[in-house]
Amino acid sequence: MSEPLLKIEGVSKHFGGFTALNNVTTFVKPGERFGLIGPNGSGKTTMINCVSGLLRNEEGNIIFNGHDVTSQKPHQRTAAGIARSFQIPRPFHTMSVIENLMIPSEFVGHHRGEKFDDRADGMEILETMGMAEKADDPTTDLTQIELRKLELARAMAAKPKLLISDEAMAGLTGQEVDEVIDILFKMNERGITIIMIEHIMRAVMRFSQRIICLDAGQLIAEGTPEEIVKNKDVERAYLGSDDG
Amino acid sequence: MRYLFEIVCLLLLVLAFVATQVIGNQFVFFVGFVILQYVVMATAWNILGGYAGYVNFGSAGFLAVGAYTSVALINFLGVGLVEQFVFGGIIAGLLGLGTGYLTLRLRGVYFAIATLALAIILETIVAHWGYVGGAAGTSILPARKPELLGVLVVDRKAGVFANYKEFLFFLMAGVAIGSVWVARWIERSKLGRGLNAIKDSEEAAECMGVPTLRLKLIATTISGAMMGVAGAPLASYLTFIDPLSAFNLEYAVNAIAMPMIGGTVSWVGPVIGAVLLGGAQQWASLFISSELNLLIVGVLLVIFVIIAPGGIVGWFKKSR
Amino acid sequence: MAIFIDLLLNALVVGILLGGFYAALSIGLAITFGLLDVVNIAHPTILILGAFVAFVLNSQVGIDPILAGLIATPFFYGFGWLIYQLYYNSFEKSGETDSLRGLAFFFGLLFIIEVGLIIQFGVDHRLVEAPYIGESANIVLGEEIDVAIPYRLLVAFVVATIATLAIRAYLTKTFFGRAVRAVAQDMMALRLMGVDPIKVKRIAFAMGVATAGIGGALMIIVLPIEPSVGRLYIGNVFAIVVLGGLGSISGTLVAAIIIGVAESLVSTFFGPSWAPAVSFGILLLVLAVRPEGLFGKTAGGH
Amino acid sequence: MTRLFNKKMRGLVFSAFVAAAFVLSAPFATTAEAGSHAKKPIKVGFSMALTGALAGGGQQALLGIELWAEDVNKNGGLLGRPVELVYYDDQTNPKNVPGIYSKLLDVDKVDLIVSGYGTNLAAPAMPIAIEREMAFMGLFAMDINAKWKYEKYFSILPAGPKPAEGFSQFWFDAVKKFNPKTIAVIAADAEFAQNLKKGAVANAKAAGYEIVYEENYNPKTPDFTPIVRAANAKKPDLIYIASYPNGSTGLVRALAEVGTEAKAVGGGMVGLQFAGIMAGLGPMLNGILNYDFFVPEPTMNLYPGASELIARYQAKVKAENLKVDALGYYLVPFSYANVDILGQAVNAVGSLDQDAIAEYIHKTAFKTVVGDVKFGANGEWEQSRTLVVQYQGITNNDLDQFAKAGTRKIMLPADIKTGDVDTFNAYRK
Repeated sequence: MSEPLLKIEGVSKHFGGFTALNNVTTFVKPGERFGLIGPNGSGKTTMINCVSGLLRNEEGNIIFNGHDVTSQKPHQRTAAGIARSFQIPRPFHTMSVIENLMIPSEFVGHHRGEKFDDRADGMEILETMGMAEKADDPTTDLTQIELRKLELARAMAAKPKLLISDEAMAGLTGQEVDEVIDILFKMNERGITIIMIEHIMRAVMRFSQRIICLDAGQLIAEGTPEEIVKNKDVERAYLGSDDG
Repeated sequence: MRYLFEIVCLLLLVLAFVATQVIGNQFVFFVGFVILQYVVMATAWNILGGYAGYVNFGSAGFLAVGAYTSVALINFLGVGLVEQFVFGGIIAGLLGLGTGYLTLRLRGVYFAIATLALAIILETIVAHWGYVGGAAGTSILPARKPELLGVLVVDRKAGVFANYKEFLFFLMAGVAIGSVWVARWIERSKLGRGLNAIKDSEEAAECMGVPTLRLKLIATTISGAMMGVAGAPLASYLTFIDPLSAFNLEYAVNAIAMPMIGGTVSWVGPVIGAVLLGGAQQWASLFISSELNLLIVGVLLVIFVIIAPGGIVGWFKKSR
Repeated sequence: MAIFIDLLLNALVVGILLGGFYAALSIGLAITFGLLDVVNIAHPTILILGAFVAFVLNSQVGIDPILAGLIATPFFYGFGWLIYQLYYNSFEKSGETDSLRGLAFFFGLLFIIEVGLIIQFGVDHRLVEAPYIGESANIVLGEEIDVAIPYRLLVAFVVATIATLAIRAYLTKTFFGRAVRAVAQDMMALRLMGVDPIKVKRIAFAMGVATAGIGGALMIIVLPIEPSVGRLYIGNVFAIVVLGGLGSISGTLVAAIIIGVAESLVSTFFGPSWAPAVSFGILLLVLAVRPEGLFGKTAGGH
Repeated sequence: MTRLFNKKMRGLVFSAFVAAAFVLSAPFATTAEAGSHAKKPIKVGFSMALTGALAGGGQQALLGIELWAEDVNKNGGLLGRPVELVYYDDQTNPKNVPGIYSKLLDVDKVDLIVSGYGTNLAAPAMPIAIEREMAFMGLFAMDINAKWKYEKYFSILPAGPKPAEGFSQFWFDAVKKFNPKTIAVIAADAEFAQNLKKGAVANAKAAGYEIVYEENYNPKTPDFTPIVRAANAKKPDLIYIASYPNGSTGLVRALAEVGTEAKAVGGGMVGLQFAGIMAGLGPMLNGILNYDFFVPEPTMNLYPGASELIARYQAKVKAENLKVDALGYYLVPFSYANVDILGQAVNAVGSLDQDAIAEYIHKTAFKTVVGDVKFGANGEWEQSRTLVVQYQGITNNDLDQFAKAGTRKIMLPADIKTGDVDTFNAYRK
């Protein structure tokens, strides 16, 4: 097997007395579709924030593409190829849809010393999302599903090797969920590695090749969707907690 | 036409110079100086407040730093106006850089309060610095016949300018045009787009590859430097300066009010806001009782933020 | 030595009393700004309005300023109610997140009130008369050590503390109080609880403004007032609320006392002219190491 | 989004400059018809603090000047021409002053100028006066000619040739009888008070007193008890205070609350002369030894016409229910004299020639409502006439008692003294 794209080695994160992540170790292979599940407050988002750099983990290392990025700022990691979407959409609300995409494209391009054709690239991404006609609309006019798509599109505009989709489907209708999943599949087919954080089991199970489950900051299970479904700890974690 | 804006700038500068030569009525230059000073202040504030969304409450502090840098330089070395502009800008710029690091931890109102605190601390320090007059203030006597590169700049007969006010007005016009040019350049550059992203969502911006801290530091430095330059000639203009007038809250308020009224998204907003509000204030304080002068600011502010969220510019934009 | 102890004791006592006074000025802002996130920069000027109400009732009718403040409170409640209504319709309704416009709005309000006062009362300093102004209780603790407690400040301190504790109790013990504290964090949850967040905010904001009635009375008891004095206190009150930590009522009281003691100590031992710088220095330091303030829960942010 | 503006931009910029043009042109429009009077009036121009920190005094001063204009016009005006006052509010903000004076001279074309009230508002007008070579009267401006040395400047401040020292000179004479050794000095962090302090310190050193406490306070200090305590701790025989109204009030209260063993307290406390503050403080004032310029004591009659003037002022304030100082002792006579001297000079010279006017003012001893005034070379008074008064016999907060003799007895100058200095505590209950 090939060298992992992302290695998380014994990462811990504390907030005051509370331990949000406790010595988590795992890895993500290049081109993999990776699922991250766990009940509310299990540390999923904390882990993502540590990977994307919004949070600094006190212990452990994060190795991306062979380089230790633990001490790097988010924008540096983005330039290195880690892009993420936000669970609660955070569009640049004073800009049009396409301008939203041009921000990462311009800055990441600059950082990598390449010159992207920002607008064209952006349009191409919007095409694949079926949002091309919205390109020049202000983001304030978008619907929920469109905002979620924008989150993914903007992340894509950063030309990532690894895309982290943070609950991109929460609160969407079944058919909208399928829409998003299809988009993620498309991206994956282009060789982009994808980490999907989801509550909607149906989605994760259908999408992921490999899944890990966090509970109270601990990694309690790892395996294929089938294995995870059968796993007793996972079951307990979910039944024990308020939602499933 | 690509360089239209630059050409207009140059024309305006020439216009300002011609004005100093043909207009005999000194009053024009006093009013003009004050309004131009506000153009610079509003523009400077807007680079940070309008583009990046960081509200600077301590504008008066930056202006005063520029002013007192000049006072110190005059007392130490007796340097001329041009040097005063330069050094006032540098020192205030450094102060701006310092406040930039505050943005590491402080956002929104926290940042605003911090800048206010900074201004008050500076005022107290200046009030204790006897060398620049301390709390008692100090008189500044402008050089009798200042020369620049061997050219006699100010003299009733032989000078380029007949008197100091014309010289000050012309310099301030240059500074104002310069700072507006800078603001416009930032707005259209990658820097401006990055700052906009920061204003909308700093986390998202950072995660989309925007080096937020560096951009904010650049913005605070430029903004601070501009305010310092705006304050540099204050001592020469007043010929008497004390902390109360240099750190006057009025500057801080107008620096916020003017872009708000003009519109914060574009460089045009602060200019219009400064010209209108500054002009209205000058006019009101001379022709109506000046309680009403304050009232005008108040009412205009309330009305504009309520009915014209985007300021005058935004309002124009809508009514296309 | 005795002299030093004497000075220190008095500085501490006066500082604590002064802190109470500051708390009275800040508590309203702790609600409107701290809990509701409404940047009511006009608060100090509304306090001056309260001070003038107390002045009028005191000089015309001869009512004790504190009583005058109590009488005024309901009217200020109504005033706050109206302000919030206007504020809500203009900004929050349209989902306006940008606090800058709100700030400008209250700046405008500040000037309008100030000018109104100038036109009505002129610009002379105003004072009130009350038996406890200019008198003090002298407690002898020994050779060359006696503590003089100015009633002026004692009254301010007592009233402020009662008000603070009352408001705190109201916010923590009652259902509505909890709703107020929730409103800032999570509007959605409130709606699910079947509470109308807007109604909650309106009432809470009105409460915050209502404190200006009594706060203003205390202000004119402690120092002479003229319309533009309010501006001088913008810095102090915001500093105290931020220092205490947004959303923490008792934090505000503690912060106020810290500032009061600091200023009093500096005045006594280092020279009064440094006092303002010191209190704001403390603020900067605290913000640098702990952006959320001393007792704040939320991290420094919008 | 900048793209959106390119179209609109030029239009906007244009409209902005049109607006500017309007604002600038407004002045000319209003003064256009000024000249169309039968007999062209002589215009006297000045800025005045009608709002802001010094407005309390400024509005008083303005009324004084207006009363003068009434009188002059009743008696046939200057050079047989009526007098017209042109003034603008400087909002107690020096920034406005240069613009105002330039408008007065360039747009309103005034014939004579006097300063506004207060040092930091008079000083910014100096360079313009100098540039236009106008005679310039300064009202209660502390030593602003020190740097300029302008020969046509005249100061209305009865503090003698060296104002800073002269201001407190009599105070230090008055306290000699206590043969003090030590002195504490408390001053406001503001320009006028700082100058008073400088003078006081100089006088104290000259008298050989040890300065045991010297501190400035910030104008927004809410409570002064720590300051008074700190000063008391040094056990000074004297406490000299140079303060502004809010500080004066706070310190008087603090003194009442904390008390002091010092024999003399006060000196340069601005504001204790204002009606509202005197009434507000009432008995707390007893024993304070402070400066003053005019008090309702019988001996003040050697200021011819002053009492009548003040009576007229007080009547006017009552009648028109003006929101200004109800008594007007502090500034009215001096702001009146300020313009009166200029007027006398103009009539004597028989023209508006500024050099002649200045020359005449230099060589003449004027009879005014503030007594005989003679100017020295630097434009300051030849000798100090700053009164030293001691507050006494104040029993309540009734305003009228301050309009009668007896509450502020004059200790010095000797020729008009109406009482003898006693210790601070001697007058406290």
